[in-house]
Amino acid sequence: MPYRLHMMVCAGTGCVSNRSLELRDALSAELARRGLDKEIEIVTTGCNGFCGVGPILLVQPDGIFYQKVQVKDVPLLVEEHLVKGRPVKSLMFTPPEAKEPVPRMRDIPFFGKQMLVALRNRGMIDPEKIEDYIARGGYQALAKALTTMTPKQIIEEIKASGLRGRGGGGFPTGIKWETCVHAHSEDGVRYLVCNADEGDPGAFMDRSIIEGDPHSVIEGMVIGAYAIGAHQGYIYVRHEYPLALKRFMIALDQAREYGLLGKDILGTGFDFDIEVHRGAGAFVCGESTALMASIEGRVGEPRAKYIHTVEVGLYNKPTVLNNVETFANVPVIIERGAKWFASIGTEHSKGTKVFSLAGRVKNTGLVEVPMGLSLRELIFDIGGGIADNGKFKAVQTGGPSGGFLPEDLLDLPVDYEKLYEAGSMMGSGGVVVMDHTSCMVDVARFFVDFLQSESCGKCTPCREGIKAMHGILSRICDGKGSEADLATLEELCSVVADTSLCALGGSAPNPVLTSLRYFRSEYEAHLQGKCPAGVCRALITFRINDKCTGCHLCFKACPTSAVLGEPKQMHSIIQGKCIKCGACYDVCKFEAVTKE
Amino acid sequence: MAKLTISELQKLREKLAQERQTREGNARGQIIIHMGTCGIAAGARKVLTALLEAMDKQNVRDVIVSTSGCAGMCSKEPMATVQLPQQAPVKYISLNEEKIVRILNEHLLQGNVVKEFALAVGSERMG
Amino acid sequence: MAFEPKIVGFLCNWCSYTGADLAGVSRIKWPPNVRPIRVMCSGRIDPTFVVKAFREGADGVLVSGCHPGDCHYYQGNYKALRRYHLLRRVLEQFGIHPDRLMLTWVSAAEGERWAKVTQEITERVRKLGPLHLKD
Amino acid sequence: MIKLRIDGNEVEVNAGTPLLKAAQKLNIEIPTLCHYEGIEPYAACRVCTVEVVRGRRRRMVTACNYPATDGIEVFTDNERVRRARRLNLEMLLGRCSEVPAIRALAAKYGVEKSRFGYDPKEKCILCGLCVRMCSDIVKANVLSFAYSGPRRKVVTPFEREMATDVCIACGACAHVCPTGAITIEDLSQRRGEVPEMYLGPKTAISIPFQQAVPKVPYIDPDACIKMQTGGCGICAQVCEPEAINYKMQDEVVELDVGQILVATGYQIFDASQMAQYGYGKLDNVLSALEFEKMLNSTGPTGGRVLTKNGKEPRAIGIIHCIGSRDARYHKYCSRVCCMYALKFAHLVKDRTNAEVYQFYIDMRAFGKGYEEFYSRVLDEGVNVIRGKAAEVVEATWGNEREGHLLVRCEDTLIGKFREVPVDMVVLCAAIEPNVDQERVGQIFSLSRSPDGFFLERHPKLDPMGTVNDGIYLAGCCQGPKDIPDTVAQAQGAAARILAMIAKGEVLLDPIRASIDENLCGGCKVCNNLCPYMAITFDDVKKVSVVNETLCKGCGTCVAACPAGAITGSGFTDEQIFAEIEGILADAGNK
Amino acid sequence: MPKPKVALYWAASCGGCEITVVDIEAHILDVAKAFDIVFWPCLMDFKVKDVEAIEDGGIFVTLFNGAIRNSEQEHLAKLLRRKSKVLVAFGSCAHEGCIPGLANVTNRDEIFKTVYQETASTDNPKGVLPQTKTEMPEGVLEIPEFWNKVCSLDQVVDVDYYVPGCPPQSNQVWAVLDHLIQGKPLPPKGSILGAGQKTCCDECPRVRKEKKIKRFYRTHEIVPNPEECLLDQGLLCMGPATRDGCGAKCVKVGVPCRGCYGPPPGSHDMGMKMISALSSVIDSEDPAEIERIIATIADPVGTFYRFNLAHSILYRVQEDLKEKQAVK
Repeated sequence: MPYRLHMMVCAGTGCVSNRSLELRDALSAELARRGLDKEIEIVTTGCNGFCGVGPILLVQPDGIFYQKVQVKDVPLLVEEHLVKGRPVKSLMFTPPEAKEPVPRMRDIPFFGKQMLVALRNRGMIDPEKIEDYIARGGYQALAKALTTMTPKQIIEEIKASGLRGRGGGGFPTGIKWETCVHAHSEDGVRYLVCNADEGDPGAFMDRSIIEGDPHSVIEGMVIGAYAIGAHQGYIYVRHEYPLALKRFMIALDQAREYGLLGKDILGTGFDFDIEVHRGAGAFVCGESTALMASIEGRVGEPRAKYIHTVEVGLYNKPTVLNNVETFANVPVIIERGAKWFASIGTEHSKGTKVFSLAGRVKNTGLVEVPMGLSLRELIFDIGGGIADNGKFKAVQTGGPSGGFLPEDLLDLPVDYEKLYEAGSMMGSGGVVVMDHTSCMVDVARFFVDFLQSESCGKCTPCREGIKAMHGILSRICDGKGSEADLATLEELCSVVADTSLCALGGSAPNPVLTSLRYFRSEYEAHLQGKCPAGVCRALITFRINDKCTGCHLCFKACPTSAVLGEPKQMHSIIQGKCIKCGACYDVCKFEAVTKE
Repeated sequence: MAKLTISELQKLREKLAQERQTREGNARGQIIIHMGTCGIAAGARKVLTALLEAMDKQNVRDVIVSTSGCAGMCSKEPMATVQLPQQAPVKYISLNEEKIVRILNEHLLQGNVVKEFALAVGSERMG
Repeated sequence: MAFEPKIVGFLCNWCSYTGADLAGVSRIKWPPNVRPIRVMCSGRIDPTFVVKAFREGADGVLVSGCHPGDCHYYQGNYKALRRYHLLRRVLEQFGIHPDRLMLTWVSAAEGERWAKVTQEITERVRKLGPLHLKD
Repeated sequence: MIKLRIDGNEVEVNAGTPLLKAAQKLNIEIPTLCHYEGIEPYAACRVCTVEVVRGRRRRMVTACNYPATDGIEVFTDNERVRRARRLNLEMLLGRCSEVPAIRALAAKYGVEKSRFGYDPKEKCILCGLCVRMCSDIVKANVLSFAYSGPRRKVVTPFEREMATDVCIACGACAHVCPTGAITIEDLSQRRGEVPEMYLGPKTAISIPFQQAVPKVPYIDPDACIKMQTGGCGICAQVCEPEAINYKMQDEVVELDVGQILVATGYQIFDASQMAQYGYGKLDNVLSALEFEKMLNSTGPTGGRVLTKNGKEPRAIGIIHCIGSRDARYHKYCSRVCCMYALKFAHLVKDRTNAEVYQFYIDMRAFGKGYEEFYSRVLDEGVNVIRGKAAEVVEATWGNEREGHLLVRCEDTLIGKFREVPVDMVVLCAAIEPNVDQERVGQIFSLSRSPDGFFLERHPKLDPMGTVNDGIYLAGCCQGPKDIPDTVAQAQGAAARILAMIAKGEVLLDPIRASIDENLCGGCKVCNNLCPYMAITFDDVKKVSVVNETLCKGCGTCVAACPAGAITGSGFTDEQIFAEIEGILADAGNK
Repeated sequence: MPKPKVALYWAASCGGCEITVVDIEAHILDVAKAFDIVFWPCLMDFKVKDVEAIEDGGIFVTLFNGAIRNSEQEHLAKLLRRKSKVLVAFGSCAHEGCIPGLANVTNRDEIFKTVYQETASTDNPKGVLPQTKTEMPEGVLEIPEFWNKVCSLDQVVDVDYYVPGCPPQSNQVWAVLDHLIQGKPLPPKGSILGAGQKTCCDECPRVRKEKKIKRFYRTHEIVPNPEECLLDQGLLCMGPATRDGCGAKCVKVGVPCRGCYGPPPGSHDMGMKMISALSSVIDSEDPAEIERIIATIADPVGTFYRFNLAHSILYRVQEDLKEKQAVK
């Protein structure tokens, strides 16, 4: 008997940490109790991307989308929806500004505006079941590639599709593969490596793809291997991704069992296998040469890439390194054709891109949109606008070393060139939205701090230069900056970008440079001793005005007893004792505490 | 599991896809079996089982089967509502295992309302 | 007349026989009850010889070779050792007290030890009394 | 060969040549910090940054590792390059503010003071030369980087202060360090020591001792960097005749010989077993051999008698019979000690003003002229105390607190207990069989006497022969003896061997085993018994066969043959049966 | 010319040797044709007095099977010796005592005690033991006297030839008989007929390798590899110490040789030879381990001397069993 309903329980890391597995078990127990377990199947899926509202539960074929479902909701849900057929409104998602909850997933703007290519199986399959992947057309592209196409044709197809590296650099994938094929290898050995060392804070598209659809990566890798003639592949996964690692291992075993990996793939005589290498979590190991050094068992430090890794890479063999999302795109291109893929996106940036939407937006999560979508659409339509009805100030794209883009660039179409020209980058697809409560100098300092601690420290400009930038930014935040500091910063940025050994140092000045370029006024304000966003503690003062009712809350909240005043009387702050923690500001219900 | 060949992969895909078609949410129509206390007492569970078995036998994968509560006419249970896209829903009454199969075949699959079991066309307003 | 046991000693050429010789050269007294027969190696000593000796009227038999590891022929004394163990079991079944057979290691330098060993078996067999197997 | 332009000058180099090398060809100087000839470029300091123009593309690259390609134009000193270097040097100056090398280079680019900090203590610029030297060249892998970003630093394993167990103290890291951040401390206790007879440091390559034959240096594989880590190799570079061979291995040489003279010598009793004498614990308690080395004019002290602190001793005690004539260790007399002890006394008297005390049990001056020498030494004023020393302890001597010893003993001639203060004690340790004496004995089928030395065939009639024809003994492997005795015995043995060679043939005992192929059933019981592998199996006849030239006639197979198919000539069953019958002829009937 | 006379007698044995004579099948007719059978109590009712009536040396050949256990057997052995030109110890019992000979590990008193007094099924309240002479009203009844030990035939009378085996293989029997029928010259006295000069291994097809025995097995303890030497596998096979001629029948079917053909020509004492051989290939140099390995041999005397105890150098245990008890 077929199942009449499928309950798709999201088991991405976000939802799992919101206890979706407990929810699944409760559901399953409830179904069994009611004798519905033969009619209704529970499927654990990968990440749906809308991690902010997890745990997510999708009921198919009705298409009803439930959010924030708790174990205690299970009896009600089963009784109402599954038995009586009445979807439960209280568990549905209500978009911002909307009055009524939206029952169907496709009607929710967050999902509606997305175009799923790399994430095509998101939420629809159980990532631990290869059968689910095959059912949705998985490995068809591999079959097609292996039987009807020559390696050269595949490379031509990828070139024609305009697919570019999704890991940050945006190098055309087809050309990379072609270069590798032409590179000289004494014994003919070539390697294919998948970079799953996703280090950008807040970015988790690669993790999500591996967790939700590991076979799409495997399929892409096998096709790539066939194209370049590699027989051994590696995937470099961060050790901080245990779930991704587990699911990928399961997927590898299944693919080997089905003859889709290993010796004589699909009976075509082509051999290729993948070895999993666990990275220890260094940000710099996402850099290709550092990553390869790490796989080889050496210290994960970059080396100069004057001779590219495509020619002399892993174990000194020609090596293709692509990231997870790039590989996930490959089967679709092979299956649906380069033409179709190239029809999506802009002139030089084809296809879709997965972004992780974070920061001060209402809907945070993972979204896949066509290239060329404007930042505004991304932030306001999909992201639902600024959280807590704040005012947009800046958006940072491309991870910690991406630049900050101001409001007047919101209509910038998202593609590799446009972002670069604006002083930022596509990066791996992180999008961090900042509102009026963010101080751009402070934010720049924050990211520079991250980069200085993640620098491997090998070359002088990256190690000493970023540290110097951090020192100057800190000085400015502390209100001790001078006009000369800005010039020094600019000079530093330029030399660090010019002379750093690898892209980490090369792109590290971006946050500083763009904040100087678009938000110079904030720097100048700091030089005058003011932090417009009221963030930099050295530059703000908390005061209590006459709106104070003497409720005494701030008195209780102050950790240093800097608030003076008897209950029912007006309070005041002793500035000498105040550590500017903002506790009084947060607890005050009468807007009596001010920040300036 | 023996290793797959190309043709086996295709076959496997077709088989697996069919089994999971419901998940895709593309349906030619929906049938709701009313399963309130009264309905179940009158045999709605049997009717549902018969329907699902018939669908399985005939490999019907694109019909949404849902259940709902009491339709309010407890004396006419078991009842079912069939809804095809862009058409008014049709309510059937006093069903049994044979009748539901006919409804499946004639109404859901061929689009002809089985008039002799039908109560009425249309539905009370929701909300 | 007190019982004087007759004991046949099978001695390897390199250690025990030389040791016995040394005892003689060194003028160490050892009981004349032990009547040595020289073989090249204790590994040459066939259990048949032992039963033959008993059959011919010996009250005891002494087998003596080089110390383990010191065999002139590397391993011969280990063969003697194994034969000794199995032979004891068989003698017992035949009703011959296994202590009538003695295996010992005497090196070429151990004249004193040779004297000690011969005294020991002589006393031992004396206690056991005559065997009387001669037809 | 490709052409490129550097600062407007054309130069022709091999494709792939680093720009730094290409520039050197034009005598264009490019500053470097992390570069060192012979070590793989690292491109970490970025001081060698130059600008490369290739078509429309301009980029900043490091000259140390950027490979030259055809047609590129390189600028080593334009404004962009100067700015890059200036700033990088300023950063380094901020880190290592008082390192002269950095200060000088920075000054060249107009930087006197860094805007990015001031640290007068830090000396390391993290160029990684030491790390690369240690891992890539020396291959000791002691130094490595730890931590990332600004916290990066060069560390020893687990950041222990002294990596004494892995550091081979080669000093190469200090040599390459451009800033003097690494210094080598001379902790002499850590030098590689030869365990026996140390008396001073030794290098990895040396002539073992002055009288060595052949007198050539050898490499101590335990101390050689090349052999330990695969690195270094400097001696081979400097040796003009190319005589250094690291691959030389211990060789097993197989020789067919007819006769063997065993002269495997002895070892010295380990005096540290007798804790009461403090050997190995007290600084100035020496073994006789060590003292002998000290007395040698080519020895570590040039023949001067010195205590550990380099001073001449005021008194020396020589204790006889350490481990010999001692029921707990060796009962025998080691025979040579009395005389060399007297020689020591004589030499000490000759070279120093020290008092010498001999502690003896019996003075055994048995050789020709020995007793006369004893008298002469007595005349020289050497004190002899009859009585074995009981113990040696540390003691003060007047106001000096350390480094003095007290020998306690009973002087049996005067019947009194005595304590003799000395600065140095020499222990006359016993001569004892080598540790592997037993194993060597097994190889040659040699018997050993109760003292553990090899046993001669006859103490008077054949003191150099053994029970095995063709194997002879000489020297201390047979028992303690002095040099004249050893020479005499060895010459005797040599004469015996030569006599045999002259004769040209040997008579073998006719004791052999043979197999009657008419009786052999082919059970193969005998096949593995033969220690000489003289028995093989004839697969055609299905019988075992004895190779009579290999057979030594032990008779094991004869005894073991269950079919009685093997006969041992000279010792046949029948012969032995007859012996048994004969020997027991007097045995009474029951 | 009258046919040469032939006699067959069955002393202390199981009778298998008699059957093996019949096992020569049709050749028995040739025997009958060639000889005049004058004494074969197993088959026909001959009387001793008839044999006594034959002149000394009047019988051409006597095939005597069975050991000598009692006075009657000894008497007949002596009688037939006197009457026969050629006396053949036929079969293992006559040759070397065989299974009856194993009684030599004990003595008459012990045997009587067990058989007539101690076994569970014995009903002998007075403890009566067999007497050679019994006074009855009708006169004195006499039965043969039971000797204290079992002897092989040649330990009682002079024997011309031996045919070994328990029983002798029928083809070998026929070869011997045929030789006599053909009237070929007789081999030297004391020869062993109907057997080879080598050992059972010579006829054994099994593959022999290095012998290194870590423990011994009894036949029920392992299923031996059908291709390999049984002794190599730890089964105590007497083949190496046993004369060939049987065709290695037992070992071919996986049963270790028990030694019925007796020692080969070079062997003075079959059991001791086997002990010597076996202990040579025991794989240990440690006395305790050697003891452990040896302990896996069940009943060494019964194993090594199953067929020739009576004929071995020690041939029986100490008569008075004093030491045997002392040992225990």
